[in-house]
Amino acid sequence: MSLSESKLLQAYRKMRQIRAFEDRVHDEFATGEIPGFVHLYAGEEASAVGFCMHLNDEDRIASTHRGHGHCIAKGVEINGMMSEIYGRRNGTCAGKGGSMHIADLEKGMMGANGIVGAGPPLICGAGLAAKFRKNGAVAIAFVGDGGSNQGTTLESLNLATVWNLPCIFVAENNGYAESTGSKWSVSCENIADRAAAFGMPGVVVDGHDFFAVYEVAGEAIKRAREGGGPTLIECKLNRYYGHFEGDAQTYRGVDEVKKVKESKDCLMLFSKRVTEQGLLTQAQLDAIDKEVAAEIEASVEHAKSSAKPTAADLMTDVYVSYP
Amino acid sequence: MSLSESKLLQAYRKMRQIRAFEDRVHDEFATGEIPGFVHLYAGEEASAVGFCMHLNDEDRIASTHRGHGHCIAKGVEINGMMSEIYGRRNGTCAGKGGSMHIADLEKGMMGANGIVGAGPPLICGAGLAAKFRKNGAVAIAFVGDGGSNQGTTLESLNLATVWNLPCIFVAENNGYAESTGSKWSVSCENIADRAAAFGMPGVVVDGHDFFAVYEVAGEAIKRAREGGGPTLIECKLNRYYGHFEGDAQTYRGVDEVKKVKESKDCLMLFSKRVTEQGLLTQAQLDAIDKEVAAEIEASVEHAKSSAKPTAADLMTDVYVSYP
Amino acid sequence: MARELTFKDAINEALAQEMARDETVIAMGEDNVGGMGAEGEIDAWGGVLGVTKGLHAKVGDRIMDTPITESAFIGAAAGAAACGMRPVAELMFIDFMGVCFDQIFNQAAKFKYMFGGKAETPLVVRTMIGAGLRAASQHSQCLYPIFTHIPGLKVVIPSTPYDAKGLMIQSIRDNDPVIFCEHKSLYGLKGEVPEGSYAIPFNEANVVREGGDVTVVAIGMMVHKALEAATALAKEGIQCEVIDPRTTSPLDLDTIIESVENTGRLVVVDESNPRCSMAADISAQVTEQAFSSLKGPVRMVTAPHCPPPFSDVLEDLYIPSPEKIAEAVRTLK
Amino acid sequence: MARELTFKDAINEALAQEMARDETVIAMGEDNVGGMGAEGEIDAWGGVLGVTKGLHAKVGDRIMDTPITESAFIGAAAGAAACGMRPVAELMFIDFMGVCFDQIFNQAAKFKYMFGGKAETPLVVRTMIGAGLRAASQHSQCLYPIFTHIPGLKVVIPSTPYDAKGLMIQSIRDNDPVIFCEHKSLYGLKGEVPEGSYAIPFNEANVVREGGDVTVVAIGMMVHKALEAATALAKEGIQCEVIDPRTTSPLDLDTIIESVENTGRLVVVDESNPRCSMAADISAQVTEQAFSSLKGPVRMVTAPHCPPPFSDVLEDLYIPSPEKIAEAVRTLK
Ligand SMILES: Cc1ncc(C[n+]2csc(CCOP(=O)(O)OP(=O)(O)O)c2C)c(N)n1
Ligand SMILES: Cc1ncc(C[n+]2csc(CCOP(=O)(O)OP(=O)(O)O)c2C)c(N)n1
Ligand SMILES: [Mg+2]
Ligand SMILES: [Mg+2]
Repeated sequence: MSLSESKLLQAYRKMRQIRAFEDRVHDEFATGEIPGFVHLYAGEEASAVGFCMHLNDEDRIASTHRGHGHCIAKGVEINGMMSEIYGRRNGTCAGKGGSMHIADLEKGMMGANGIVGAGPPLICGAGLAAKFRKNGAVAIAFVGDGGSNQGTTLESLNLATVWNLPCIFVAENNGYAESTGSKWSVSCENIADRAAAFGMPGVVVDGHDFFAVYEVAGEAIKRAREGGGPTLIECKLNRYYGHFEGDAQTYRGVDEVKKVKESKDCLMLFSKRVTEQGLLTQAQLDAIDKEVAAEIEASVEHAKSSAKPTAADLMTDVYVSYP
Repeated sequence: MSLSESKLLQAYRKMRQIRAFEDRVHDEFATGEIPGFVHLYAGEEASAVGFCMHLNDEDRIASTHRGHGHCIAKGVEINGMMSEIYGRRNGTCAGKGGSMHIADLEKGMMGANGIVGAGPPLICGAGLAAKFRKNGAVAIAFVGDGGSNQGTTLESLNLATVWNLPCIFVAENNGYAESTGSKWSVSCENIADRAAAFGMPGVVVDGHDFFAVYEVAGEAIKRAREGGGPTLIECKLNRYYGHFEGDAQTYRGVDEVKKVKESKDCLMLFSKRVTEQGLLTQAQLDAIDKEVAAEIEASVEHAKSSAKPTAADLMTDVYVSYP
Repeated sequence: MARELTFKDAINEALAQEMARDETVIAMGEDNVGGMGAEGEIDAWGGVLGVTKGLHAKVGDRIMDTPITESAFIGAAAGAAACGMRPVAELMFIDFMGVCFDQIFNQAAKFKYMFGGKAETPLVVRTMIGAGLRAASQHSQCLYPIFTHIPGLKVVIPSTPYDAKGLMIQSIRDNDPVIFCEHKSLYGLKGEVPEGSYAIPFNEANVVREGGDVTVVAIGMMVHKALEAATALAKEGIQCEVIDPRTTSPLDLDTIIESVENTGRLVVVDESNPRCSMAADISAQVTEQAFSSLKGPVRMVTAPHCPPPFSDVLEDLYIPSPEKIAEAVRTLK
Repeated sequence: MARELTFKDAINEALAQEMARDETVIAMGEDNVGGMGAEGEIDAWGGVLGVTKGLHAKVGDRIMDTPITESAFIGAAAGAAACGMRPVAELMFIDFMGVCFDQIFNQAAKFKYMFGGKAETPLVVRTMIGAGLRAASQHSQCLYPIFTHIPGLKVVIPSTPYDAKGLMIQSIRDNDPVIFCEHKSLYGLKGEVPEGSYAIPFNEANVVREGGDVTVVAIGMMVHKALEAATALAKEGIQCEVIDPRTTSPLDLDTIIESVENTGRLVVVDESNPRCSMAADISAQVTEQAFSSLKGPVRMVTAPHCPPPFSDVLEDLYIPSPEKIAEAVRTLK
């Protein structure tokens, strides 16, 4: 699939936004000002962006506890996200959700999720709604390697085929569920191999390679839009930070992350390819980097200077209506 | 695998006991004296017996709502079972469990179960206990085709491989989950095909053929005992009665059951083979039929004449100890 | 004469009418149609006890069968609800909530709050509750206290065909997730049900019998047991005011307290197990808010602290009886 | 000076001692060891917040990691318990019960009853409860009222390191399934803990502060908030008797009622959401059994009827505070 210059710029910008956002949240967390459990997506950007570049606001995605990247890729506002992570009233979720629950239904983002494996059933529902509404929309559930074992995920694969839903299940295999290696917890060679057990195509793709992801994603999404049913896609990739902020990662090999960063960082691979092939110039990329850096800086300042919720907010939005 | 004459007689007796038990419960249910939901196993006997013939009391099985056959095959007392189904105090479960919960831990029978897919996790635990206790025992979970889709079942397949448990998962595919065809609800060709997704061997076997089941079961059980890990086995078979007593079965094809009974009834196939091969005589089989008929008749009389629980029983056995 | 329908048919009619009225209403559950992938009749079952029978002929593919994967399809219903549909998903027996509760209580129930208000999840979960069918420990529980405990959920428990229809219509139109509890022993109960469409608002308790001596709050099937007890007690000169809350979340405490202010005495009848039950909930709320009106202890009549037994003798003892209710009332007079 | 341990280390020590004492005790949970299938350290985590840290070195493979499949491994623990082991399975956060509740409440809890007495299921489910860590709606709930509701389960909620160790030892030795609730905000709390092994019997409430004016029953983390409130109130001349039930099932109602007979006033403090809560449960039981001792309404101080919010401001308002407890007490005097 060939991408226009503007699409390439967009892809790079999104990946850079995610990286810069996560790097910054990492630093900010260290200052002690960001509360709660925070899971960063740095290193996995090509997956979220490779899929979401194909989507519009009618298309739905469901994410995991590691949701920032999917949110940004799906078009959720960065200022709102940063405010949310800081627990401010002008956050995407009014400060009630925090990092693990950022959602923006208008953008088709059905939520990060604190429950491993909770997204796939919801995405079956989004796919079902699309089918009934005949709007040609698709729905994508992102799960981790750990989440790929959860019964809810496996059930959803079956249901998606039985109901022939326009759904795509993306297993982001970053090698670990917390400190547990996927080689140990996943009982077959590739997660994608499970597709056959549920009557759908399964594809393994290098999740560091935006172009590879973009292509595989495009095919699956096209088939789903055309009524061809679900696909299971496994992105093999790496996370750069700990499971959550505060994780010392002593379970990982020495230099494991360093080596990945040096050899197959998704931004690096992307830059190399687009500049070598003359699709974009280094100057264009540098300009984006600069803009994004300023944008993230501004979002942090915006968040820090924003007001927190007040007592009056505690009991609102529990129900649409309740006496 | 060749079976001694006494083993052959035992196999036939068990299958006949199950058939006679179920046929009789069917008739008795019609009189209105048996309460609750009753699911009969008639037609599927070769599966329960084919597996359980390899087991001893230390080996564990977990069953489903359709549990009578597994109970009898695993050695649960017929009088106790019949009393239980009638809700009598001398029933296997003192009248508190009924048809859907017959269990006898001393015989290694961990219970019929009212929850579809509840058995496989329990059987992982039985397998785990066997591993720790190093007693060479195996543990077998029976599930239906419907139950094979449940997340709990699928998770258990993964766990059994990850922990390398001496477990066998038997999917008894009788074509239906209630009124829903397995061709529709199971998203792949054979349930056994799912084994690959969980790193274990998968085998399809004709569940009407005792000898085929016995052989496949023996191999899997042997491997499990030797530390070789779990297996998923699919028995293709048929149920003769409705999903539960009272089901008019209008979803089934005309003569569907009749044809199966005429062409591949497990007792018929067994009798034919053993007599044709001169392993047993028809007289031997007839004698068993007669004995079993008397045994079942006696069990019904015994049940009907037995006392029901009393008020004093209501609050016993909720806990081992509770103030 | 006014038209009568069974409780079961009243629910069926509510579903049919709402599905005809609103294209976004869809229904799903195991064998809700029946016969998928089989050679015989389609719509062979219409639900395990026939509640959705015949709907497929009326609404076509908007009523769907599902594999036995409650997390997947109830989660799908929650997801579809968040995407503009109005799904009615059947959890065949409430006892099965243990395999899918997450999608109900952490997902559907919390979307609106977690997402800062920017979600509506008009999901209805229809489910069978209660004992009486000799269905034993895993098919006879009430469990609605668990759902009532969860902020974000609404819990509806009708006791008559009339209420069943009107409350189901309201449940479907409501914009929050609703757990609609159908007591299986009530399915055959007949009662007057208007043919037209009508919605019964939540949070409106029904005073089913007036009386000035003792207030008896009873839920679901227990309303009928309480009425039986009230009839017996009336002969002894004790007048019970029997109140059916109809929804436990929200709970119309005002109506209950108003009655207690008049009678000074309260008995709560709840088929649940006793601990952290609806009986306890109502007792505690009334005690906190209307203590000075109480002339004596609030009595709770519930199932005992044991699983529902199979044996008919034991199950009859397990279910609160008119006799036990009457006994509790008498201790207050 | 007596030895002090943190709450977390007290639990760790209880596990280590029981696993050393009894070979049939096994432990399992996600990352309970940590580092399976990874290149780095084994025992890298020892549980997500380090409660099981170091146990692997002591007990080897009797502490096991699991895939993220709570139904499978908690069910396996239940199954192993029914086969003679004494498993301690970790449900990392109690909020995750929605994906595995069936194995706990329909299986482990009901085996003994359904099977006519012929089963013992000595299972312990360790799980984190409570708010305070800004962990938002799906990682901050209490939910123990749900477990307390279920016949067949025992529910333990320690409030001090001393109790945590003694109650964990009892939980492991107990022959019924036990839900052991660890409030995550207590993990760092230090207190005196004897080095030797000791078991604290269930059903023995702890009178943590004596006082004659008002009885305050508080659970888990709330014990500390209640004590703070009591200290403040003492300065106003109001003497609170603070009672920690330690187990909610069984519940030592006798100790509570004895105190209420003396004070005539009761406040129940429960971090759960209010409906069908432990606060309601205790209030209702006391009202039923000791009505004549009550001089005023039983006050309940609970979290409000909303999910736990993320925002620090809101979460602080969500959790019952010493101020709110004191306020409730004052309304009674
Ligand atoms: C049902 C459930 N079980 C356990 C957890 C705790 N938990 C949160 S993230 C996580 C690991 C998830 O691993 P994976 O799916 O591979 O995603 P990753 O963190 O690698 O992105 C675990 C165990 C949870 N949130 N929900
Ligand atoms: C969790 C759960 N969901 C649904 C049911 C209701 N139910 C009982 S048996 C059954 C069908 C099971 O089909 P299958 O697994 O194929 O077993 P079979 O009845 O054919 O032996 C269903 C849906 C249940 N008991 N538990
Ligand atoms: Mg991972
Ligand atoms: Mg079947």
